[in-house]
Amino acid sequence: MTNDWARYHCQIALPGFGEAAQQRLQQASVLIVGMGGLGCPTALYLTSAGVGTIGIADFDTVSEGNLHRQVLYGPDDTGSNKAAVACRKLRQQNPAVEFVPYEQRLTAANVFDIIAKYDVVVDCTDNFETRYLLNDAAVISGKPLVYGAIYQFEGQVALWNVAHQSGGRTPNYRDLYPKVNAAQIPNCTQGGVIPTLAGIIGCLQANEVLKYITQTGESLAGKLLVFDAQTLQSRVVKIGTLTKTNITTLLVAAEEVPDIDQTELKKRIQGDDVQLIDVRTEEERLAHHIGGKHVPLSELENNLHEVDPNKTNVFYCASGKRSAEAVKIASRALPDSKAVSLKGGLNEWLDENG
Amino acid sequence: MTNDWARYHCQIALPGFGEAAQQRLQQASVLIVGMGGLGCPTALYLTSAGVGTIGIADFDTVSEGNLHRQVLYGPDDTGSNKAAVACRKLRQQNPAVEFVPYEQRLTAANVFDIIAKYDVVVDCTDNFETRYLLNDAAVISGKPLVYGAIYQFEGQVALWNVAHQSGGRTPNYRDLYPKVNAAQIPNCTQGGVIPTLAGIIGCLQANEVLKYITQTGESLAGKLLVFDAQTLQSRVVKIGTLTKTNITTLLVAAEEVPDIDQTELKKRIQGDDVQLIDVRTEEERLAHHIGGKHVPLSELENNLHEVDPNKTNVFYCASGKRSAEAVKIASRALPDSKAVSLKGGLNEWLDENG
Amino acid sequence: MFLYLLSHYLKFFMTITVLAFGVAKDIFNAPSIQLELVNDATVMSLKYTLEQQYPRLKQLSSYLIAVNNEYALPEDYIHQRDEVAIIPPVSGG
Amino acid sequence: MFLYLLSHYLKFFMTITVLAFGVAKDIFNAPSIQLELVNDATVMSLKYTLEQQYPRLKQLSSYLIAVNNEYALPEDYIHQRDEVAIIPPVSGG
Repeated sequence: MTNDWARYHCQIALPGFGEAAQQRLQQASVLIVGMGGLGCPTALYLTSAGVGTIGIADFDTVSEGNLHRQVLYGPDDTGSNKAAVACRKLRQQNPAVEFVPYEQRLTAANVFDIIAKYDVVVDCTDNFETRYLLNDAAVISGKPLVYGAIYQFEGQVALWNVAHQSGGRTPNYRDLYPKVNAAQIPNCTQGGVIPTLAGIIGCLQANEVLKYITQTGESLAGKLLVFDAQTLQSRVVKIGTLTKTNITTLLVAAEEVPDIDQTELKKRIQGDDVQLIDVRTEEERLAHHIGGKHVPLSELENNLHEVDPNKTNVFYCASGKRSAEAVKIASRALPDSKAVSLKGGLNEWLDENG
Repeated sequence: MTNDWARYHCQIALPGFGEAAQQRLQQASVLIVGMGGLGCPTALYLTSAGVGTIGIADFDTVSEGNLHRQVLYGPDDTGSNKAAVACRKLRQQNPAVEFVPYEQRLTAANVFDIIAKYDVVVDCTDNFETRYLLNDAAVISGKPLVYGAIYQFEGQVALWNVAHQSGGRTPNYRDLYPKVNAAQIPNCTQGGVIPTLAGIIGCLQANEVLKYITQTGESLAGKLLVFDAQTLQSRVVKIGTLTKTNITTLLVAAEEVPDIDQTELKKRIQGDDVQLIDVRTEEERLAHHIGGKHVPLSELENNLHEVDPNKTNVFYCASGKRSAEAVKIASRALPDSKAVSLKGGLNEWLDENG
Repeated sequence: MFLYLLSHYLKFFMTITVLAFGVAKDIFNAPSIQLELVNDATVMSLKYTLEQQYPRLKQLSSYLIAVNNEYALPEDYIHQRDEVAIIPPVSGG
Repeated sequence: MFLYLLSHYLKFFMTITVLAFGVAKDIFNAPSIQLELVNDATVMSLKYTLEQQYPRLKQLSSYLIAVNNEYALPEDYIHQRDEVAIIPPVSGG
């Protein structure tokens, strides 16, 4: 303990903390999902405070547009996987912490296996799809989840799904927002975000993790903190003591994807502002197509230069499913490009014209 | 601007921000005094947001006990000057920013020259002596000063000394606390501090800098924000619109130093729990001494191993002035050691016994 | 007659300030709006009135209504001087 | 007689809650204390009463007294239901 004492004595000295709390931190494991604007400060402070094991999940790579608020990265890191870069840098900050990078996307197929290894999960994601997936998986797995979200100058923080000693659990994200129409809520790329807000909300998330693990202070269980970095007003809204939801299976909210129906496409295709991109396989393409470029869905992420920044890119496939995925990929990577999915796909196209 | 747009478009997109605000940031210069728990997050976010020139002043070296809250450093950095390490790391984060390290201690002799070069000064110091020095120098120089301070779970933030268009300036630190008895206020080493609080308050300081430079949002001029990381309660106290102080010269508050008078020393010197350390020059020592070790004041910082952690170290000099300085140096570097100054020094000792 | 109407009005209607957060600021085009409601209106009727005036609110699917910093249920009553806040979901990270 | 004294008491004294920040928490040994003051006491008399009960407070040299989240001057009056906060200086960084 002597070595640890040298590093941590300024927090061990805190009233209600002590060596016992420090040991709880060292024995704890925390998973941070999303290593962006919120994940960076959360990870920096959980690392410095000496959490034993920190898992870091992010499939995305560092891009230049992230650097204004994602303080763990520099221009040299662009193109590298965020989880990998973060783990490498954080290890230098505190080599006593065990870091576990997860470079894959969190999906319904892997989420339970990944979160099973951790005591606490932190939601630092940047989209509703992963938020709901993580919330529902945490509730089903009985894991406390520290939630954070930001937009422009405003942020939210909460601690979801904490077990009461008397049984039952505190509210979760679906108590607050049972479902959401993602198309109506602008994200940070559209509306912007002030970098310091990401820092404040991320630090508040790390703060909730420390309080939860060390059992000090008043947690945000059953409450939602709303903070405005422009006016510096903050309020804590009471949600309740028990969840009213009953989540038993993953009910992933479908992300709404902008699409175009064939009637409109046929009108617009006359002009030169539309580019078609077929995302089906080689075999399907050979059998039949309606023109444009061909980039199979599996190869889209490596061929994003095919997306024309000056045109409306209409992705198409057989049913509209893969093309919707393609729109998500293109919009995330190239938020300023226009990408839409052909509604119903070639199946419907053929029905009408065949 | 195309290159800059790629990095900063997520903040340029903010309502009330735009390219004009980004240009103001790039043309601005900010001096951060103190690169500890508050300085690290402040610097990280001002760097990521693209402030043109960032000066970083800290004479101190990284120590292991800092690492739990000073997230820019790792064990490899211990012993190195904080300003130098911080500038090196921040340059990697944003090479477009110009960093200027100041590795010397801020004193009445150099403070005006240093702050003259900057548009905004940030007080991230950890002691009252430098806080008052910086406050008074900023007021005399007409510079806005972003103040932050932390202790245990509580922090304070304010923006001092902003010029009104109609003339006059907003309140400063001496409006709040005209003077302070430092001996009565425990510091972070004694009472501890939670690392996430340092992050939150530091980010709030960077946030005030961004708002001031870009002229967006409501600033903390004339107000004091008090935040509690344990209860998450925050309040903004209105101080007033105009300062009531009239600071025209540096009036550095003397730091109170624990001392011992010769009567008590003579009693205690019988036991073996006292160690005498003479901090005078070689010449003075040769002329006369009252025993103990000899470490000239100028060499104390490099000979701190002479301070016995298990005894009360009584520093002495001729008048009590240099020994008081010695106590400050020993207490800062070895906060757990006991160091006191011989009141009145050898001058008085001789008077009585000579 | 005028006094009668005035007293009638004062008795049956109240003006409530509704604070907007997140995208609700864009929808209201203001950080807060004034809303006239019958005395002791429920949260449900507040919601109905709001969505009539601001149809985009309905398209959000769900948003939190807090009355005096507490999660409000549709059947809860709203009283004069209550502070109502509309807090829509936020996605960024 | 009892009622007379009670009404007398209610008329002339008020109980004020004083919130403590920073080292004032240690000095009070509590996050807040109750203080009995004469009606419409000034901030100066509050300060005097506090420093009589907690002499360490005086040794701080200066501390901020905020009434209803505003900096209070020595001559300001304190009323029943006012929120008084004692905010001493903080040095850490």
